[in-house]
Amino acid sequence: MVEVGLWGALIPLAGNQPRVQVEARDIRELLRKLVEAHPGLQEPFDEGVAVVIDGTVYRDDWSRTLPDGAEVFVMRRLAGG
Amino acid sequence: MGFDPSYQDRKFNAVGTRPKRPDGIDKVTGRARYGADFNMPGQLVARVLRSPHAHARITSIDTSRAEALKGVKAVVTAADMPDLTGGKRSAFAILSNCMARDKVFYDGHAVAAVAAIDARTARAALKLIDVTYDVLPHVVDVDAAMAADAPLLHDNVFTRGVDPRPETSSNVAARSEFGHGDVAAGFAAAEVVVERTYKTEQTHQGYIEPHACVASVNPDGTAELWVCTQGHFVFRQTCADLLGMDVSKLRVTSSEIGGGFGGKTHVWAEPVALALSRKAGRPVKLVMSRDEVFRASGPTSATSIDVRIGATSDGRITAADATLRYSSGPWADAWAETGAMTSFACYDLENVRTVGLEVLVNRPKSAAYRAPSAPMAAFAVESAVDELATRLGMDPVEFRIRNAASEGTRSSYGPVYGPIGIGPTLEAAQAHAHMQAPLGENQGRGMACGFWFNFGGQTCTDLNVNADGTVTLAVGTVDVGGARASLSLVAAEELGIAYDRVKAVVADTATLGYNDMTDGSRGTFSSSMATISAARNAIRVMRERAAMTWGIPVEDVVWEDGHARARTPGQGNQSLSIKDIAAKSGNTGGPIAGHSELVADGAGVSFATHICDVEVDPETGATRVVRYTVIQDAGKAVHPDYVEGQYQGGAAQGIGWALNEEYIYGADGRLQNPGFLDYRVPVCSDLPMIDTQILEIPNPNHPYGVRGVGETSIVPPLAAVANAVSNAAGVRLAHIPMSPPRILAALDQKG
Amino acid sequence: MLAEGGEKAFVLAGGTDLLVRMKSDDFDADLAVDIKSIDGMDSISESGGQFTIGAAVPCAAMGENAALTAAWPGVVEAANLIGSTQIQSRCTVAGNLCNASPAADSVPALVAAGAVAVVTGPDGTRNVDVADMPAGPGKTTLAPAEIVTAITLPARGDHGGDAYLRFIPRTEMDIAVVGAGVNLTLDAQGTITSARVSLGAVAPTVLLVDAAAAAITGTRLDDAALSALDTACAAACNPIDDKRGTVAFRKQVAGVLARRAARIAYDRAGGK
Amino acid sequence: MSAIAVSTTINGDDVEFLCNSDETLLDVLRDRLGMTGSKEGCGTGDCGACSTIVDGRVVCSCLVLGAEAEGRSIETIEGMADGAALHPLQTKFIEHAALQCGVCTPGFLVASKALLETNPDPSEEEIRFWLAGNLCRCTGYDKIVRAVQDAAREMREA
Repeated sequence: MVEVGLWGALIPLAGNQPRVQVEARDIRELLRKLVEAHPGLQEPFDEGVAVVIDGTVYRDDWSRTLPDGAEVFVMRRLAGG
Repeated sequence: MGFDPSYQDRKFNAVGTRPKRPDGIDKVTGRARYGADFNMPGQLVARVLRSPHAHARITSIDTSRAEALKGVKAVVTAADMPDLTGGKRSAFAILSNCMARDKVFYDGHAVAAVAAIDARTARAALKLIDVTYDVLPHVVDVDAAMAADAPLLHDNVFTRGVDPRPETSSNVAARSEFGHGDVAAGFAAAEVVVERTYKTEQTHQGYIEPHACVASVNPDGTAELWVCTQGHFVFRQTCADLLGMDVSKLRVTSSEIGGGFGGKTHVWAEPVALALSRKAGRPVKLVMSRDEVFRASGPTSATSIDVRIGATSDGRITAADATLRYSSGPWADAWAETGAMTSFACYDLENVRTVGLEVLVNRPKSAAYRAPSAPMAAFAVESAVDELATRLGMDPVEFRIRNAASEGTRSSYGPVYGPIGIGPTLEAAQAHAHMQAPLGENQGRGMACGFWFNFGGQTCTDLNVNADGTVTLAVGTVDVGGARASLSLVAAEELGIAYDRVKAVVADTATLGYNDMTDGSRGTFSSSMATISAARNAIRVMRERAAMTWGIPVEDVVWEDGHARARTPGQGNQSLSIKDIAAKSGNTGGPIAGHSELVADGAGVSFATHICDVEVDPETGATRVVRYTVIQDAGKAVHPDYVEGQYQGGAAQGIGWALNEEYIYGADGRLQNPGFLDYRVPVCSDLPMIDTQILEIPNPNHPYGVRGVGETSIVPPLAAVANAVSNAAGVRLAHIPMSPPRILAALDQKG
Repeated sequence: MLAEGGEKAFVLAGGTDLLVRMKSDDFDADLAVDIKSIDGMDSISESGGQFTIGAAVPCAAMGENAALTAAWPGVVEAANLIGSTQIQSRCTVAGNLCNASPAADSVPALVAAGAVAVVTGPDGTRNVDVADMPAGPGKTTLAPAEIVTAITLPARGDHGGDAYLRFIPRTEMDIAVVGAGVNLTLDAQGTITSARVSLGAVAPTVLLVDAAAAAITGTRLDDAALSALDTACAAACNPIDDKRGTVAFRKQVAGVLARRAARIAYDRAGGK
Repeated sequence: MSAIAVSTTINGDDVEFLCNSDETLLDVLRDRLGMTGSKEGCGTGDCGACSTIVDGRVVCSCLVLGAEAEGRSIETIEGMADGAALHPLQTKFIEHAALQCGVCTPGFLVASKALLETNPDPSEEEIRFWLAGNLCRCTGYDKIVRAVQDAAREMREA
């Protein structure tokens, strides 16, 4: 079980919870279970999502595992310049 | 694959040296081919008809007179570019921006395009296209656009991120919020509070090379696109999506790129050129004029930002709050959200809240510009932090050190930081001779910090060992500032061969797998990771070939200094150089290559601290930058010259933004300064030498410790210059650019 | 040729304004007549202290002419402020005058210097004070088919000095937001016996400000005189708000520049 | 409109071309003669990327008509190296990393060459003001100025 922080725009779509508990081994499972629990998250995830694990931003590597007690945060996939 | 991207301490031979860049001779002799330097047989010339109105409904377009003009081969409008985006908002915005559909949303919005046998005919044809407009009220200012009675760009925009959904449409496309703690309680605990509203005007990336492409669509649907872009694979995907083409049939070649800075991460006219070529059945060259570049491509957001920060008298910040309003052009994007995330990222805050509002205005679609959205937020926050330090009677560097984020800090945008470099850049600034240098009359010093995320992404590299033992390295990230030199160094390092034995090229979309764009400071970070991986794969093959030659197990062959060597003493001192192995490759299993396809994640966030001295003429408000220092963490500087170049270039762009660059609109909503005469980028005589200090704190998520360096350098300058000007003038400047009339007015107000 | 060409006929000297206009979509030129190959147009000559600058002389060549620079440093400085090095190789003071921008850099300096334009047309040749040439933004008092063939500067005389300063946001490459030209003659004791003060970019045409000249004439440019000069210049301004500056800024800076230019001109004239 | 026949000298070679009356020298170089080393960054004389030398003076070729080339001597970036031997400025620009994207580089080199022919020992300030008509958006000019200083030093010592 990991505790996941959500970026601001997601909070209203996840029952107004800024942090949610998810049982997930890796990013792929995390995102799938988040959408299962909160279908409204599908659209923002489709527009682009990144997951921060212990301070490191992962935008594409969805096989990245979530270590026990990891600090996890779901963030919009941002553009660079 | 088994590739481990984690950092391993090592001694470098090639990396960290400063050899000549491989594309240098082509570029100093004029042989390098940029977007407009390429031609195809039978090529037509395209020109685009653009809206003279800031906001209007298109009631009719009649292209028949233009089509009838001798020499005109195709005319396209939105009718030739049907909506295939399937309801995807961001894609529809790109399509609508490339060619106006029922409405034009800004001065310069494309309405129709012509392909003709020469420029003169194309220009004449534009005058024969009859467009009737129903002109609508417009709004260009970000604050005015939020007023209750502001003209609405769309009637179906209900602010996203607000619960419950608003019942009326507005120009505020989205709201986002970040933060933690109890901000009200934090302010209650504060002994000193500063509060101010800041404004920044819209700026352009100002790349010297206008957008240019040559598109050629064949009757069988195969197509080629030659284009100056930061991401030819992404352009291929976007153009194929918008025009309903097979990705495999569209081959995109990135030309040498004459500057991008984010502005060439977006498609502008490329789909139009392809549509014209498809219709005309001939190659089409489309080159934007400078006027078009300013009016219809790339500007960053104009902003209006409220900042409030409170602290105790011993210099500890107790609460921070910011509301950031960013113009996004006619369509929603996430620019304010990004600004809201970056604004307080440098600090360790118990109570913080940031709100971002995406505001629609009748200006060109806002685009990425080097650490997009961060410089404006940093300007507001770092100005406020400076003001707070002054109010507290504290040294601005010391105050920042006391409040700086560090490993384990919960960032203002949510996640907790790993090891980060803000502290070391501040300490380096504190120790820098620049901080102690005396100031002259009417001079002031300012400093500021900056943050940027940095990204990695999908990356693909081929490393081919040629028969003579030289190496051709094919990369898929566009080289915007010397990356081919850096990546050649990395290949040389990993293979243990000389730098000049490696030739790096940027491959086209048909010859290499998919690569994300060169954006997010990812070019050298990502492609060096892929190059290391590809080189290791090639080394494995070469060890196998040596083992085969010697008839020993591959495990007994090691790779050292460009040679395969037998490890076990009983096997003698056998050694084969890369050249020996390559020469025999035909007899040992065929060509030798190493490939790599990976996701380079873990770029790691980036910080910088800048110091700036200015002199302000008290009678005219003219500002001269007299000294400038950039301190930034590079993780590991692969080619230090080009790391310094990124630092200096970002600083120069930031100085221009701070002092003179701005989009100026008339009351009619038309851009008044679409040219380099009155859009005032810094010229050579405006700037001093720009000193740099490269810190090297290894990035744990890269084998060599490399960190992206391209963007962060533009984040601190707006605030560093503003703090310096405010100190020199004795009055706080809160509106960027600090042009002479604004400074003189502030001086007069001070009295 | 120009007479036959009518309204869409233009003179091409350096081309640094004309070519920019030719590229704009709402400008049509049917005829451009290149005057650079006409005899005498491309040289600077001196006779009895008076200088004649041919209409096709690039501004860079003015700076290379030691005698002209010594006699009229303000005029040469102003001419050399127009655009970049590249523009300097092409642009001309006659073109700068005929383009009739209120912000033209060389014109205030020429006006302060009392320069005269030599005008040739179908009806012969006439001399026109440069001050009388601009009629408004983009308009001159030239009759159809008349062209400027040369600019003449009077003999400098003893105890004289001129200067031109302009304000731009950057250090180079901008159009003047305000320009000020000052031309002084002193007596042996350093008292100003005659003065001409001109301002650019603060009105539809370059201004010759008599009140500003009066404010310093008879003085040795003491602080009170400088202050009066500043006030007179600010009062003479009739500027607009535009992308380059505000009304308030232009009025304020006009006085500042006039003061600073006056100091330089005074020093050059030998005043102490 | 009938084309104008022009005879000129480019990089020491006799060249003849036809052009329209409204075509610029830059258009002629790039589109008619295939000399794309001169770049069009603005078309209005504000960026210097199209710098060429006409009869010894550096100009923006976007502000010169093709027809004006008649009888003149024109030097472009393509003629700067002497065969395989680079001009010292070219060498120093590479050595000092004075280019990133490189699109402004031809203009800077041509303008710098004109500077050093006029003034073999320019101060930093003189270099900066001479080159103020050449825009570079990548480098912040620092390494460009250093490259010109170093090339000037080497050329003086040669």
